[in-house]
This record gives sequence, structure tokens and C-alpha cells, in this order.
Amino acid sequence: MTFMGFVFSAIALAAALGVVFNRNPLYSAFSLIVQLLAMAGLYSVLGAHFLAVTQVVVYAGAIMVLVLFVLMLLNLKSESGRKLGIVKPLVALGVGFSVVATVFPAVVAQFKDISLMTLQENLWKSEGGVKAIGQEIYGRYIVQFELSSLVLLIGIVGAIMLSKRKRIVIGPREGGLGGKQ
Amino acid sequence: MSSIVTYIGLSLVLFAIGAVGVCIRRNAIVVFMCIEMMLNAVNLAFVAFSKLQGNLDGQVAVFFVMVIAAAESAIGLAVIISVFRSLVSVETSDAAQLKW
Amino acid sequence: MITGFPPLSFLILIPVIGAVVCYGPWFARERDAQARLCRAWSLAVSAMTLVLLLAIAKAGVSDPRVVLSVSETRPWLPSLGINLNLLLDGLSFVFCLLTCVVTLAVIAWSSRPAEAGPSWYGLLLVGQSTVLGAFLATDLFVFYCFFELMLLPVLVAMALWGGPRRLQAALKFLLYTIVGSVPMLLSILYVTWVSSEALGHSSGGTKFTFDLFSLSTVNALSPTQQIAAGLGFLVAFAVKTPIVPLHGWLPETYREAPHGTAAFTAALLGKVGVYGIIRFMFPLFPDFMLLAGPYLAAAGAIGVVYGAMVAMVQRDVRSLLAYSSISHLGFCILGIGVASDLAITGAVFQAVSHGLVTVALFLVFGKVIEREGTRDLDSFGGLAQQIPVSAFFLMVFSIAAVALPLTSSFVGEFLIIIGSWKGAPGWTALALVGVVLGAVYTLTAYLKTMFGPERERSGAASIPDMRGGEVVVAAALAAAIVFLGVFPQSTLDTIAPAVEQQLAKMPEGGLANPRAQMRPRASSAADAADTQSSEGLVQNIALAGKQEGTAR
Amino acid sequence: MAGEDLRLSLVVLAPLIGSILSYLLGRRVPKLAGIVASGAVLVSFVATVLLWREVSPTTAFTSSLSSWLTVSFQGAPFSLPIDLYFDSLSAVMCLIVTGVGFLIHVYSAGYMAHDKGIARFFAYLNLFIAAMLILVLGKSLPVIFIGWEGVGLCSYLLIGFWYTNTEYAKAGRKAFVMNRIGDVGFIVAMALLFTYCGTLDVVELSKESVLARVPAGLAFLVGISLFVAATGKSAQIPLFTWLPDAMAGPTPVSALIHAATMVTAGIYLMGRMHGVVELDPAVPAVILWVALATAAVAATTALAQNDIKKVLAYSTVSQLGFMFLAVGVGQYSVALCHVVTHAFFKACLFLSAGSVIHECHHEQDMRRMGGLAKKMPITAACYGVSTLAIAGICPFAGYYSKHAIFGAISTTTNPFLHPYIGLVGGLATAIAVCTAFYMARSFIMTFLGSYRGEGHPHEAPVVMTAPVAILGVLAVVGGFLFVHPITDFVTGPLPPTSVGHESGGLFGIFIGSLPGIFGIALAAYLFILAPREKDVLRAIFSPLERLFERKYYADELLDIAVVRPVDKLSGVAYRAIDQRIVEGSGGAVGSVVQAVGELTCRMTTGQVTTYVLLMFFAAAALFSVFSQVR
Repeated sequence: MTFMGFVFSAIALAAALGVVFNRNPLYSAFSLIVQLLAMAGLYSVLGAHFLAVTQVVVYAGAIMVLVLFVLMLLNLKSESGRKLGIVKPLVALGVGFSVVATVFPAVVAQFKDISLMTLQENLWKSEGGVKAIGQEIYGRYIVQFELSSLVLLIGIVGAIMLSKRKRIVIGPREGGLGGKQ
Repeated sequence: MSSIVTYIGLSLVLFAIGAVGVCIRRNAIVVFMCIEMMLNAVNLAFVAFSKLQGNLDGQVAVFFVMVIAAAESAIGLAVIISVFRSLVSVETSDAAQLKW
Repeated sequence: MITGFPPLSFLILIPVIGAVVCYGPWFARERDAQARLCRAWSLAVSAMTLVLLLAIAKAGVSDPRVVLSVSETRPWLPSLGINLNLLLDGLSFVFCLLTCVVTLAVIAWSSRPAEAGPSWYGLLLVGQSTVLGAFLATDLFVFYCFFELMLLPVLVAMALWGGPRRLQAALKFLLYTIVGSVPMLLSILYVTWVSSEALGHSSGGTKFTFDLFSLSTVNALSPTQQIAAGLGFLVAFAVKTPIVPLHGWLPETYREAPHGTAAFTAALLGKVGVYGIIRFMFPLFPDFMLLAGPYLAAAGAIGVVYGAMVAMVQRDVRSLLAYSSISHLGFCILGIGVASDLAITGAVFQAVSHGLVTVALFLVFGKVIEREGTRDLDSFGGLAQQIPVSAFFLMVFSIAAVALPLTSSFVGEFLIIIGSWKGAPGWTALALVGVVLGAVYTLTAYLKTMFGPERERSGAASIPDMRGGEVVVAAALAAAIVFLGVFPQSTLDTIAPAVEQQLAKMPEGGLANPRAQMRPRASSAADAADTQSSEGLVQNIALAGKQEGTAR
Repeated sequence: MAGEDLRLSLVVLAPLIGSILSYLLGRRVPKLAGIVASGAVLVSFVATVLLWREVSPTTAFTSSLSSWLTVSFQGAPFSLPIDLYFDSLSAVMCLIVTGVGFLIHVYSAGYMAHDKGIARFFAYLNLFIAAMLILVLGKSLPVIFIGWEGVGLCSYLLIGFWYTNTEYAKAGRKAFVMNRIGDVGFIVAMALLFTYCGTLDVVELSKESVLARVPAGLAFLVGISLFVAATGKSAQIPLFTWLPDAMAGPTPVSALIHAATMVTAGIYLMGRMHGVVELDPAVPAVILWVALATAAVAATTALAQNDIKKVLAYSTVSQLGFMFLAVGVGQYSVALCHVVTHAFFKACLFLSAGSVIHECHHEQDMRRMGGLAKKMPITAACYGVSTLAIAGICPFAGYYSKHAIFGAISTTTNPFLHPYIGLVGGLATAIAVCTAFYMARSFIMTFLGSYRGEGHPHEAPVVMTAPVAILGVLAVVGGFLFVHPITDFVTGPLPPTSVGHESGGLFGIFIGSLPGIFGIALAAYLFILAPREKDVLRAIFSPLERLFERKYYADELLDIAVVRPVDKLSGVAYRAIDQRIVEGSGGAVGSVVQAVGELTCRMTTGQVTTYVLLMFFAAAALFSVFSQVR
């Protein structure tokens, strides 16, 4: 694992912690952006240059912008006081630890001695990665590709529908969904 | 040491952190972001394995994951906004009407 | 043989067609005239079924010595090996005859509740066809279907026109039977699955079949497997017959159901349990039956005494009848537990005679209850003068219920006792104590309703004593009971060979000498069973051949 | 043989047809019922007499009515035909049943003349005669059982004849249930004999070879169960309390069923199955002691009874005790003789009591009778003669059979009984004295002294007094005419007996009838000469008298020992087992399912985090499972 890989991993980890433990959602959004960029870096270290670029464009660019937009729209202050108490962190640690504990040993046992096959570098380089992925996507995975476009369409329509509906105030006054239509 | 273990280890930790974030944070948007982070962890694993296997299937999977993540974020944020509109708060604990 | 026309399946179809016609629009005129017309129609239909049954039996066996056995196979789901094979041998003929007679009696008796329209007769006819199906089917799957369908008409009739607590009773009845029959379904599937390998050896792969005879011939189950599957079957039949611990549904059902339905249920549904054990469990699970024999005998004997004792403290006439039928059927279970030829022939005979006696008792007591408007025993009294004809017939049927000689129940009980004495002397003696208690509660019921000072009641005169139709039915039933009591030989000749064949796999004399080797003619009987299942109607052989091809 | 065959079946069929005919005709013309019924019994009597002349101790006829049942038991076909068997023993019984039966039918034509249910009465009476004949003529045990139960049913119907009175109906039910308890013994015996001897035929079962097949252990059980059947029917302890209550039925019924015929069925069964009874010597010993106890209890109870029919009922039970005494010592033909003589004088006593009751407008209490000798001379004479007969005074019938019984007791060879002969003889003599005393007491209270009742009785109509007179003559003549011939006549089916032949001359006769004379003298002294003495004695023995009057509290004892526990047990069975366990189990299952449902729905807390946590745990669990599975 190259030096750059370690750097990017460290940044990603730090940013991840930042996302979770930051009081102000805005700051956690920014640290998420940093984390996404670090991941892009890692992809390129692994040789998936096209993915790195798409990561930056789609993830960091589009999705995080949307998130920031929503954050700004709702101008949320930082969480009002930490009502976490001791239960939640303990449970969280338990969850995190259990996820790692169950999967990691299995993976280690399985793959510890298999070295990363150095793909014929030329395959990636010559086709610059993009050509190879393009052939894959439009070749074997064409059906999935079309389906994903359908998913996107539905996503858009859904978002519009959700936001168009009149305001239904559930809050304590109304008590129940029968608000003014 | 260019074995895949470190990458998988990293993606696992990221995934765990995302999971912890989802559990702890009460703000819906932060939860949403943590989910995104978990997705990224998985993408990393995909790419690592694609490199290990030497074919591009992993990378195509990541590509599709990104597409899905995009659609999901659109819908997720729309939901969060409509929840905010009716509950005037984004705390997950406030949207607890659907209980026994 | 009436070639080209499938007799047995027609036997099941006629009542259904009759029922459908009952609901037909052209009966749409005024309700009461409608009901009367429908009654005449359903009378004709069930009479026709009876005639067809007798014709089939007569045609099936030209001279009495040849064993009666008419079978018929019609592929239903060939790929799964399920085909509608029906068999009319001595055992099922007797029970089918009982079904037809009981249905005829219930229809002819004016037991239609006032608020029930023509659908009352429709339900009875559907009930008859499902019970006939259950008695004829030898394919496990088809039997299971009919076993479940039997429940519906009774349930609907009870839920619609029953007594005050009819819904709880209907629900309990449904739940008890369903919970009981699910283990049977599992056992059926288990048996078929285990036997499919054994059956399939010859032709490689697995050949699925639900046919009783091929399953029992291949006899693939090891004793432990037999116990598991056998228990499943036993639970289902125990709930149906009611063997004592599982009789929870019975008192309420008989109390809340309208008279006709209660009579129908009491007379027939219990018999399917007894029939099921003899028809299916002996050939399929011989080792299990040998093992379970003593427990069954014990359950039977305890059932007799328990039923009689609880009946003695009943205030309500109908629950008294309910517990009395538990007590009478306890005898059949005792006979089945001992599993010697004589005991089982006795058990079948007792089941048939109990069918006749119970239907009569229910109907006559039904009339008394309608007349008095209440079911409480203590509020009756002194009816003998007012309704002398009912009093006379009730006396005849009470005598039959107490199993005095020259009545059919005496023959049944006598055969069971002498048949099962060697196998389980202790339990038989206990059952005899039950007989004494039986005399107590039957006579108490009669005394409380008929004897005692005559009390003039204002409204009582409204319902007159038994009229023409009812007298004919009661006389016919009484004649049948006395005929079976005095000349039981013809019936016993039809039952015995069929029972012999069912017990082919059991050791001689059942419990009496369990260590005796299997019967010498076990193999021959099994061959007979095998040939008989495929011999069927001439045209079916071609069908079977074709079906063979598709099954693999 | 065909002739006999037909006549034999005629003996049974005549009353059967008679019962149906008398019911159908009687409903229209009440008078006809009596005539048709009596005619039917007469036909049967004549047929019996014709057959009786042709039968000898060794020959017998059989006629099969129908092959009732043929079943296969352990492979071998086994047939149970309905056959009638007429040998010397059944000849005697048939003669008694039809003869006495005929007289009682004629009598009841008069007695029941004004009762509106007369048709039904004669139908039941004829049905009873038919059932009794089947019982007596049955060739195999099941056929005897048919008669056995038929007789039980008819006694139920006849005891509860006036069913409008619930007490009478309850008495009928009590009689039937007690008979039924006895029948359980009968069925057990049949089952045992069938299983081990493989046959139920009476002739077979008297053969030594067949009886040897019964395993030693079960010999006692078979014998005792047969005796239980006999106690049920012939009212021995403990199943005797139904007989006094059976007096609720019309008097002719008591005369026919509860004096002459049905109650003797037990002795007939013992005689017919003497081979089985004697398989185990302990059984006759049990029979003897039970019989002695019954005789003693019944005799003493009769002392304190004031209802004339109850006195006669207890005297029947006591006389039955005597008959079973003879059976116990193995002298079956002697017991049969006593059956015959008893039938005569007891039927006569009952019928004359019936006439008295009839005339005093259904007054049964002796204290409100008295001085009827003047008004009803013939009835009084017959009652008196029968009293002398039952007391066992020399020329009368009772003397010969009772004397034979005493003789039989002294010659027993049964190892269990030999040492106690003296005691048994003494007790028997004491009972004989009691019998004489209470019979004399009843005669004096009814017929002597002054009339204490309101009605104005006068001699019963001829149709009633004629049969009583005939029976009275038989009570006188029956002794020396029939006792010896019968003991010789029945040597075939029953074991021979040497008793009853020696004649001790005048002195022997005097000693023989001494207990009777002493009893009557005592009664006469107390009731006629010194009534004051009676009161003194009564004061001394008052606790004893109350004990006798309350029938040794037999009813209450039985009630406590059997009826109440069974009632409580069935109450418990119903409430505890049925209601709580069976119904409860349904409810329990329901509530368990509901509880589980309640638990699981607690999980939906509405908090997103809970759901996420659940998801992760589930994912982790699944992953760990699948990683092993590979």
C-alpha cells in the first residue's frame, strides 16, 4: 500500500470521525466532503481513475451540494444540548465493534496471503480505464444501466411529488394527520 | 504489504463509524450523511476487490452504487424536508408517531 | 359393473348437485313454501344417493361370499402422484350406508330451524357429500381434503342458526379440528416423502404417490418414523372422534348447533375419526399401532367412564347427549386399541349403531326442547301423557342407548368386550363400569323428561306430538336398530373381511399376543391390496399406464 | 323332533305375540287386554306341559330361532346362535313361570280392571313372561343374557308403571341400575368363559373337559362374577335394597316378578352353571355366608315393617337367602324345590295381600287393617295356609323344601364350610323362627282383631279369589306332591342329591316343623293373648326395633358407600377436569399467544435508532451464520 494510500486513509478516517462527532451539522457536512475527496484519492491509488473522477463530480459535487443546500434551507442550529447520556455511546460502540469484529477476522482469514494482483497495468492504462469501463457498462451491464436511469427518473419524480404536497402540520396542536388539506 | 487487507480494514472502520453515526446522531441529515459514508466504505471495498480479481466488475458496481446514492439522496432529502415542514424539527426522536 | 359411468365419484357428486339446485333461483317464491319444496327436493336427492350406493354394492359383489370391493381411479394431479382413487369395500360401505340413512333421517325430520331457508337443506347435502368423500377416498391427499371440507357445512349451519353462544362454539369447533388436522397433513407429506425414495428405486429418481395401498405395500417407514407420522394421524382422529383429553369442542358444539346439525355431526363426524384410524393407521403404521394399542385402549376405557360420569351431572339435555356419545365412542376406541379382528369388527359395528341411536336421540330430544322452549332437564317432567308417541320412541332409543340385548349397540359392545378382554382385561372391566353409569344417566334423562306429575303449561300445546314424517323416520330408525340387533350377521359379514384386510400387517389377535409373528397371509393380503388398487375400472388401467409415464 | 322344535319356540313366541296383541286390542277394549294376555300365557303353559311329558332327566330338545352372530376369533369362526334348550331343569322353571304367571294374569285382569293403562300393563306383563322364558330356555349364555336384561327392563317398566308419581319412577330406575350392576358380573363371566373356554354354550360349559381350560387364578373370578350377577337379580346383599322399593309397582307385578319368577333367575343361573360355580370351592362358601347374612338381615327387618307388601318383600329376600344357602352347600335341586314351593305360597301371599289392598282402597299399612277374616274369608284362609307353609309347618309345602335345606346343610362336604355346620344350622333355625313370627304377626294384624281402616272391605271378586285359592291349594299340596319327584326329575342337568328321602316318622316331622310352631306360638301369645307383654318387650328392644325398622340403614349405607362418592366424583370430573382443564387449556393457549404478541410489539418504539440497531444485529448474526455454513 503506497505512501499516498496511507495519507488518504488517514484523511478519510479523520474526516469520518469529524462527520459523526461534530456538533454543528454544517461542519459535519464539510468534513464529509473532505472524506469523499480522500476516498477519490484512494480510488486513484487503486488505479480506478474514472471512478475517482466520478466520485468527485457526483458525490462531492452533486450530492453534497444538495445536502448543503438543504442544510442552509432549514438553517439548523447545532443540536440542542447533548441528551446522549451514557447508553447511546455504549450501544454505538457495541454496534461498531460488533460489525468490525464479525467481518474482519473472516476477511483476514480469507485474503491475508493473496496479494493484490497487479493487473496488467497496460489494460488500465492503455484503455485509460474509461474505455474499459465504458465497454463493460455498455456491453455486459447495459440492462442494469438502463434500469439505473429509470431509478434516477423515479428519484426525481418522487422528490418533486414529496416537496409539492401542501404543508401538513402534525405538531402538538393538530395531533394526527388530519391537518388542513 | 500491498495485500487487500488494509483496504478492507479501512472500509470496515469507515463503515463502522458510519454505523455509529447513524445510531448516535439524532439529526436526520447527519444520519443521512453517515449513510452516505457507509456507502462510500462499501465502494472502497468494491474497488479493492475489483483490483484483486483483476476485472472491472467491482468498478461497474461502484458506478451503479453512485447512481443509486444520487437518487436516494434526492428522495431522502425531500423526505427530510417534508418531515421538517410538518414537525418543524429534524430530530429523529420527534418523528416517533408510528409506535405501538 | 356399470361401465363407462364412474359410480363412486357420481355418488359424491349427486348430493352436491342437489345442494346447488337447492340454492337455485327458481325456489325464490315465498320462504316457507320455498323451504317445503326444497325439502322435498333434497329428500329425493339423498334417497337417490342411497339407491345408487345400494346399486353399486349389489353390482360390486354378485354373490355374498366374494369380498365387496369396488375401486376407481381418476388422475387429478398426476405430476404429484395424487389421483382420486375411491374404494367401496365392506368397511366404507357400512359407513356410507350410515351417512345416507342419517342424512335422509335429518332431512325428513322437520328439524329445519324457523329462520333457516332452503340453504339449510343445501348445507346438509353438501355435508353428506363431503362425508361420503371421506369414507370413500383411499388417496391420502384426497382424504385430507374431504376430512377438512366436512367441517364447513356444519360450521356454517351452527354459526347461522345455532343457540345463544353459537359463535364461540363454532370458533372453538373450527380451531380444535384445524389444529388437530394440521399434524395429519404433515404426517401425510412425511410418509409420502419417505416412501417416494423407496418407491422410486425401481425406476430411479423418486416416484411420488399418495395412494394408501401402494404406500402401505412399500412400507418404507422404520418404526421410529412410524411413531412420528402415526402421532400426527392419531391427533387428528383423536380430535375428530373425540378421544377424552381432546374433546373440548364437543359439548359446546352439540349444545349450540341446531338440532339437525347436531344430530348430523354427532352421528357422522365422530365416525370418520374411527374409520380413519382403521382405514389408514393400521396399514401404514402397524408397529405404531401395536405400541399405541394399550394407551388407546386406556384412553377408550377412561373415555367411557369419564363421559358417563360427567353426563350424570349435566343439567342441559344436549350436553348430556354430547358426553354420552363420548362415552359410547370410548368403547370403539377401546376395541381399536386392542386391535384384534373381533374387537375392531365390534368397534365398527358399535360406531354404526351409535350413529343410528344418537341421531334418533338428538332428533326426538330436539322436538322435546322445541316444545318446551328450554333445554334444562329439571324444567321438563310429566310429558309422557302429553306426547305419548315421542315418549314411546324415546323409550326405545334410550333402551338402545343403554345397549340392552336385541338392540344394535348390545351387539357392538358385546363383540368389543369379548374381543378385547384377552388384550386388555383391566380396561374392559373399567369400560363395563361405564356401562352401568350409562344406564344411570340415560334413565335419569328419560325420567326427568317423561315421568313425574303432569304439569299443564300454557304454550306447550302449540307444538303437537310427532306427526307423520317424524313417526316414519323414528320408526325406520328403531326398525334399523332392532334389525341390526337381531340379525347382525349380514352386516358383520361385510365388515369382517374388510377389517381382516386392514389388519393384514398386525399380528394375530392384536394386543392379545403382540409377540406373535405377523400373520402368515400378510404377504398375500398385501398383494391382494396391491392388485386391487390397480385393477379398478377397466378403462382406468389405460389411464394408469399413461399417468405412469407423466409422473416420472 | 320337528314337533317339539315348533312347540318350544311357541312357548316363547306366544307371550311375545300376546304382548303386542293385548296392547293393540287393549287400547280399544280394555277388557280384551287381560283375556288376550292370559290366553297367551295359557297357550305357553299348555305347550310346556306337553313338552314336559316327553322330557326325562337325560333327554332334551333344542330349537334354534336364528343364527344370531358368527364371528372369527383368533382365526377360528365362532358362532353364537339364538337356540332354546328344553331339559328337565328348564321344564320345571317353565312350568312355574307359565303356571304361576297364568294365575297372576287372571288375577291382574281383575286387579287392574279400572286402571286406564291396563293395555300397557298387560303388554309389559306378557313381555316379561316372554323374557323370563327366554332366560330359562336359553341354550347359550348370551341368550340367557338376552332374557336376563329383558326381564330387568320389564321390571323397570312395571315398577314404574304409575309413572306420574316420581317416587315410583325413581324406584324403577333404582331397580334397573342395581340389576345393571349385577349384569356387569354376568358380562365379565361371559368374557372370561369365551376367552378361555372358547365357548358360551351352557351344555358345553357343564362338561369337565371344557371347564378345565379356565386357568386356576381366574376360576374364583368367574364364579364370583356369576354370583354377583345372581345377587343383582335375586336381591342378595349388597344389591337387595331395590326389592322393597320395587313394591311401588302394582301388587300382581310384585307377586309375579318379585316373588315367583324373576328373583329366582339367580338360583336358576347358579344351577345351570353349577360346573363353573364349583370350579373353586371358595365360591360356594362365599355364596353361603352372603346368603346367610341376607336371610338374617331380611328376616329381622321384616319384624318391624308395617307395610304388608314390605313385609312380604323382605320375607322374599330372606327365603331367597335360604335358597342360596342350599346352592352354597351344593344341593342345587333342593334349592330348586324351595324355588317351586316358594313360588306357590309367596305368590298366594302377595295376591291375597293384593286383594286386601284392593278392597281397602289401596291402603297398605297393616295398622289400619285388621279383622278382615270375617269380611274376606277365602283370602284370609289362603293367607293363613300360606303363612303356615312359609313357616315350614309339616303338611304344608314349605316344610318339605325347608326341611330338605336343613338336611342339605348338615351333609355338606365343602372344606371351607364343614367346620361351621353347627353355626350355620343354628342360625338358619333362628331365621326360620323369625320367618314364622313375622308372618304370623302380619296375619294377625291384617285378618284378626277389629277393622281399623275407614273403607268397608268385602270379599274380592271371583276373578281375583280363584287364582288365590288355587295357589293356596298348591301351597298345601305342593310340598309332598312335588318336592321328591322334582329332586329325582332334575338329576340330569343338576348334580344328584340324597337329601329329602328319609322320613323320620311322626317325631321327625314334629322336630322339623318345631321352629315354625314356636314362631307362630310366640306371635300369637304376644299379639293376641298378652298385648301388654308386647309393649314391655318392645320397650326393651326399642333400639333394635328401630334398627330393623330402618332396614339396618341399608339404603343409607349404600348411598354413602356408592351413590354419593360417584356423584361427588362426577361433579369433580365435570367441574375440575372438564371445565378447568379442557376448557381452560383452550383459554391458556389463547393467552400465551397473546402474551407473546404483546412482547414482540413492544419492540416497535418508533425511534429510528432502535430499528437501525436491530438491523445491524440481524446483519451481524446472519453474516456469522453464513460464514460458518459454507
